Amino acid sequence: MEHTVASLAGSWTLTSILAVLTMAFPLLGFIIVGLCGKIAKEWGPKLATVTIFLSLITSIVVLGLVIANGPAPTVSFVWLQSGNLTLDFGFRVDQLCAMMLCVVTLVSFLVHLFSQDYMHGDPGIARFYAELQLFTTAMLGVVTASNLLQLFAFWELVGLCSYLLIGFWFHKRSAYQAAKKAFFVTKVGDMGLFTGIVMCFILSNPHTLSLEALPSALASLAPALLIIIPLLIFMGAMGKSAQFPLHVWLPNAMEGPTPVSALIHAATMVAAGIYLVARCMGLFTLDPSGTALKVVTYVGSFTAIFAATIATVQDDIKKVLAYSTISQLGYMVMALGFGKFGYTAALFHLMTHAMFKGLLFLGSGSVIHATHTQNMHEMGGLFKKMPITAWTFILGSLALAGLFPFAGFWSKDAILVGAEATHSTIPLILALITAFLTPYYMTRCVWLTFFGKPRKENHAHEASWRTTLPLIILAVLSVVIGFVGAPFFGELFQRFIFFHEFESEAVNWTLIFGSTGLVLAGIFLGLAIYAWGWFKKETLIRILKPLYLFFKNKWFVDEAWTFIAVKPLFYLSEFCHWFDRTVIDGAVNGVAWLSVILGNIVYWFDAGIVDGLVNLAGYLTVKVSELVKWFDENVIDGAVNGVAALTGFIGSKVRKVQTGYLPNYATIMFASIALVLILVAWFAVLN
Amino acid sequence: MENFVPYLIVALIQVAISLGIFGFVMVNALLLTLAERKLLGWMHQRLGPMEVGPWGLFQPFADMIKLLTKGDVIPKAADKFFYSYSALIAFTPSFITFAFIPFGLVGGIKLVAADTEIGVLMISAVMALSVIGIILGGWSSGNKFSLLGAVRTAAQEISYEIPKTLAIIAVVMLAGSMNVYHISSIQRVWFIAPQFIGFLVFFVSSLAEIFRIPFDLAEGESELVAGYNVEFSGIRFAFFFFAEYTYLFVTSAVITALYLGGGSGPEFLPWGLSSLFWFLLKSFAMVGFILWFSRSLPRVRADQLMNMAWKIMLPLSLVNIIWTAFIVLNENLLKIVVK
Amino acid sequence: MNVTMSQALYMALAFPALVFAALTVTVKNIVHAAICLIGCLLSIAAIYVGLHADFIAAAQIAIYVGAIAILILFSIMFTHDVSGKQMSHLNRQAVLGVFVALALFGSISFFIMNTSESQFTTNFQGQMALPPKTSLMAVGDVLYSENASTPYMVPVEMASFLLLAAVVGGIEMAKKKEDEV
Amino acid sequence: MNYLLLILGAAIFSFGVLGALTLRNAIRILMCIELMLNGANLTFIATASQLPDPGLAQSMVVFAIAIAASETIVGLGAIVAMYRAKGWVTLEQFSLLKW
Repeated sequence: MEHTVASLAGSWTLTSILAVLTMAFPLLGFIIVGLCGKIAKEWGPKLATVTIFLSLITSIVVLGLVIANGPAPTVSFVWLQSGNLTLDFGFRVDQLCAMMLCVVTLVSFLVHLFSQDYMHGDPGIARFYAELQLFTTAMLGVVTASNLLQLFAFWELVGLCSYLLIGFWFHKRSAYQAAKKAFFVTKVGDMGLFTGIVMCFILSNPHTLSLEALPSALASLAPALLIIIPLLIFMGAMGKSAQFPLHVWLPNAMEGPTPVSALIHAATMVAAGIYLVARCMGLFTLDPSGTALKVVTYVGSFTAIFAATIATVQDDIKKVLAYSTISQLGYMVMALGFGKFGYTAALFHLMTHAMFKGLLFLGSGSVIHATHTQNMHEMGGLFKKMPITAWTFILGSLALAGLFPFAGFWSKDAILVGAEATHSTIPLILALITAFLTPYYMTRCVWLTFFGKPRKENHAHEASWRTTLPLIILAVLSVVIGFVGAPFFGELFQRFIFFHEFESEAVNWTLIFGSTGLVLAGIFLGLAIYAWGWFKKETLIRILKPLYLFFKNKWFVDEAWTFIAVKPLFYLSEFCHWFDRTVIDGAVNGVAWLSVILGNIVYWFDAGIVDGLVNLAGYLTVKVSELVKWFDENVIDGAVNGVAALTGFIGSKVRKVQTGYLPNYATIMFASIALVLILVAWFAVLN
Repeated sequence: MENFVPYLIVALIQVAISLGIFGFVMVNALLLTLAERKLLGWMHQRLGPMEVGPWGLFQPFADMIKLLTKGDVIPKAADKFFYSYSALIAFTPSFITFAFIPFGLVGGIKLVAADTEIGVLMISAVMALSVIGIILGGWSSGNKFSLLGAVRTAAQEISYEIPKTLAIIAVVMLAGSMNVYHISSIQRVWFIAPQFIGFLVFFVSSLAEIFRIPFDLAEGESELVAGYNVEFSGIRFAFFFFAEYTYLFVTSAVITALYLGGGSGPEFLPWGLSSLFWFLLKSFAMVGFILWFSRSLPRVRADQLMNMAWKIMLPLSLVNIIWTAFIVLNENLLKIVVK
Repeated sequence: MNVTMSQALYMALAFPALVFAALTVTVKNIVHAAICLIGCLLSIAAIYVGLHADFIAAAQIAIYVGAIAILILFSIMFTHDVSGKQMSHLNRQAVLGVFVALALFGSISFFIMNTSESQFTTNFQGQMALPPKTSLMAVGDVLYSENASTPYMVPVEMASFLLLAAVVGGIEMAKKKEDEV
Repeated sequence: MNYLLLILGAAIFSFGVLGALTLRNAIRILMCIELMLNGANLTFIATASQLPDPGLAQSMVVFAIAIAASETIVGLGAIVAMYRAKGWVTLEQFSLLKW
């Protein structure tokens, strides 16, 4: 059924129009607020919030329409045409897109609302809102893009906004360095992505970049290429979704304002990588051997456990959340690696994660705003002072920990089921360990932040409704949104988003109880250490010192980067320096030393024996050389000087050619042309 | 000679029409001077010229006689040849532009002297020629103030040519043709509505190109005495004057054709004479509007003039082109705007 | 060789074009030279009209005469004193230049005269009687066609970039620098 | 008639060359370059009028006009800069690349 609107031509359906409107509102906001700059300080934030609210409404309508009518037909117009190169600019609104539209606009709206207070009084508030709006536009553009190049364009725009927002306080050295780092590191991935896109375009038959047509256009390629192309595309996803080893930018990105962290580094931008892989899933499954997907799984599962271990020892509340984000993204990527078994689960986890991670970041923002510190050891005892923040934060933590029946439980369970279904033993084990670590570090984080005695003087108190309302909304969603995908409630989400065909999942009681047990164990461990003090923290650190240091130093990844990329250059130059100093200089010095000794020997030989002979010879030579001198002075010098003088003479005449006077040059040019023409006329035409 | 007689007849008819238009131009320019002075008078709560003829109606003819009978002075430092003919060079293009103006459709005959495919382009090209006469006039007078006026003129003309042409391009995009008659007759909705930004740009740029008051820097009395025509008197001055007032009408007519639907309006006269009527009515209304508009504003400074051209008019016209592209690409919207 | 009406017309237009071109080069006063250049350009525009290249003619008037020539006049006013008195307008290799130009003209004319007439007059009759489409349409079809055999879309874009770069470069060069007065 | 127009083109071109080679003033040389371009354009159009589809040749002239416009802008910009620097626009003063 199509809702064709009479006044617009072509295959535009109401769904597509609303999707475009969803993008248009924040774009409009960006243009207005961005252009008005400083004069928009007062009304700019409000305007931006209103536009994003409109966008939220349209996106919800889009979701409703897609649920009711299925995906809208892709609408496109010719974007660029030259020769046989044709690129379309289109909007593809299907279930995945509709879901992402809702998630992005919802989190973005709440962040806009939250920032009203958080950023209040900042001199760059209008710029902040303009950038948020541009970011939202770009993210919506990524989501609605119908071909890879269009997606890439918005993808880069997202990267740019991330750069701008991380470096929002650019007068802080750490902030702009973090921004640069994020930009460069993601660019490493983007290079791969772009190479992949170019390869797709060149190798596809017929040439296309359309996401719908690509899998069939690439199907007949050589198997090796079918592994390489998805992996190149996955590189882009690794950069944006912060997968090991390109995750290094995300913890540093916490230098940006906290609402930005909530929007970009928890809910939306990092999800772009997941979205990209999900969108290109058709390409990943082309490879018959499944190698590409295996790589994806292993990268994801390793990232998940890797980041979780680091999160257990962080002191900065935002860093804990950052590493937890990387870990959860690893979860999603791992699930994507299961192909059609994990596709739905990954996107389900993406949605639930957006809710509770957005909540946690906003909650931490509220705490940071109140206490003016980010170090958890300087907080504590905030539960009484900030009850709403504390309660919502705890709910979010439980959702992240994956405790039944919160949202995280259902999506995590779906991923574990996928792992089990594909018999991926190692990823399953890693995922289960992560499932144990997650509740542990979240318990630690919550306890240190909200309970115990205040460890530092502060006057924390709850902020206005603009701060708490987003928290409450997200907390409610974190609790209930999992039910849309719960196997006991009809698997609505699974029926809505799936790859190829919908398959109902069998309820795996072992996994459900097992993971719940692990979560409870993790919470218990956290409480045992931090709340009840059963184990002394210092004792534990002493016992597990190597492991602690290993985690504390983030598995030495930054150092590894330094070691792989920076140090070798440094060492190479060091080595060259040493080689120069030792070997070459040594050789030279040695030669000199030898020469001195030899010289001494030779001197004795020379002074004693040779001189006698020489003196004799010298007498003869003097006589001969007198003759030669005459010859030299008169004949040879004469010749040499004569040549030099001749050259100088010719040069002094010839250099006049170089007059530097343009008409001279032009004359020679035209005279030559005329000459050539005359010669051609003479030889070719007349004869 | 092949088919000589028909050529001759056509040529004679063309000469006759040309002479008719010439007469129209002259009388029109004369009447416009009177109209301007009267209008200005009313705006100042004065009566305007009242002495010559009933209600001052013959004032312009008296002025003309005065100008024609004045002594013909050629300054000593002047370049004689160009001093003599610069006024004509300035005036001739204004007269040529009449060839491209679609006065209407009377008895099935298009009242366009040169009904060419590129009429709009030709109008703007020919109008640009006038400035050569003005520059020459300024230069050949051998007077510093004249030269300064001429240089200012050149800068102004080149600068405002660009936004004006871009505004015209938007109209051409919408109409799908450069034929002026086609453009004026294709408008279902007067283009002033879908092209409002373009109209503003065109209007302001045209005012600048014909040196109406907010932009009459070329003859800024306060700083340049009287600009490029300070040394001119008698009939030469009259021709510069004529050129200026003819352009006033030409600009109004072009605006009418491009933006105000040309001769469209209720039919109430036989043989389609009403289209001529409406065209002239709209044009003179536009003339009145320009006089009113320009007489209400003070003169801008030279730097303001340039800033306006490059920083306001040019971006605006580009925005207008984007907006027009949006209309043109959307068939249903396009159907609302054009027939 | 009998002269037809159109040939007479072309001769009538070619004559001023030639004379103005000659005057542009030979006249002493630079402003007069510029005016002669304008005359030459206008005559050529008229010839274009005769050759059914209306659009090119209009572009010639609008761009060459309306913009370039005025720009030249403008710079003349910028770089000369009002009196226009100059020393000799010829440079020291003028005689040589005359010979080179003559040789060039002679050789080009030789080639033109030597090319067989049939190479010029393909479709001549049908062409002149009924041009297939207007000049505007013909140019537009070539420049903006979606036909892959004439991919001139990118060159058009490049020309526009060239113009943009030229404008920026011109402004940058002619701008008064901060330290100059 | 074709010979006439082609030779006219050649003549205008050659007058341009003549001027470019013999004149001193940079602006006049620029004017002569315009003449040369016009001679070439005229040749294009005259030849195009004999072709069944004149569009291609006329498009080339459009490009030529665009290039002429940019060349004039840059050239005159350079000349004005020269004038600012030295107070002269005759080319003898600007033989900086001399031996």
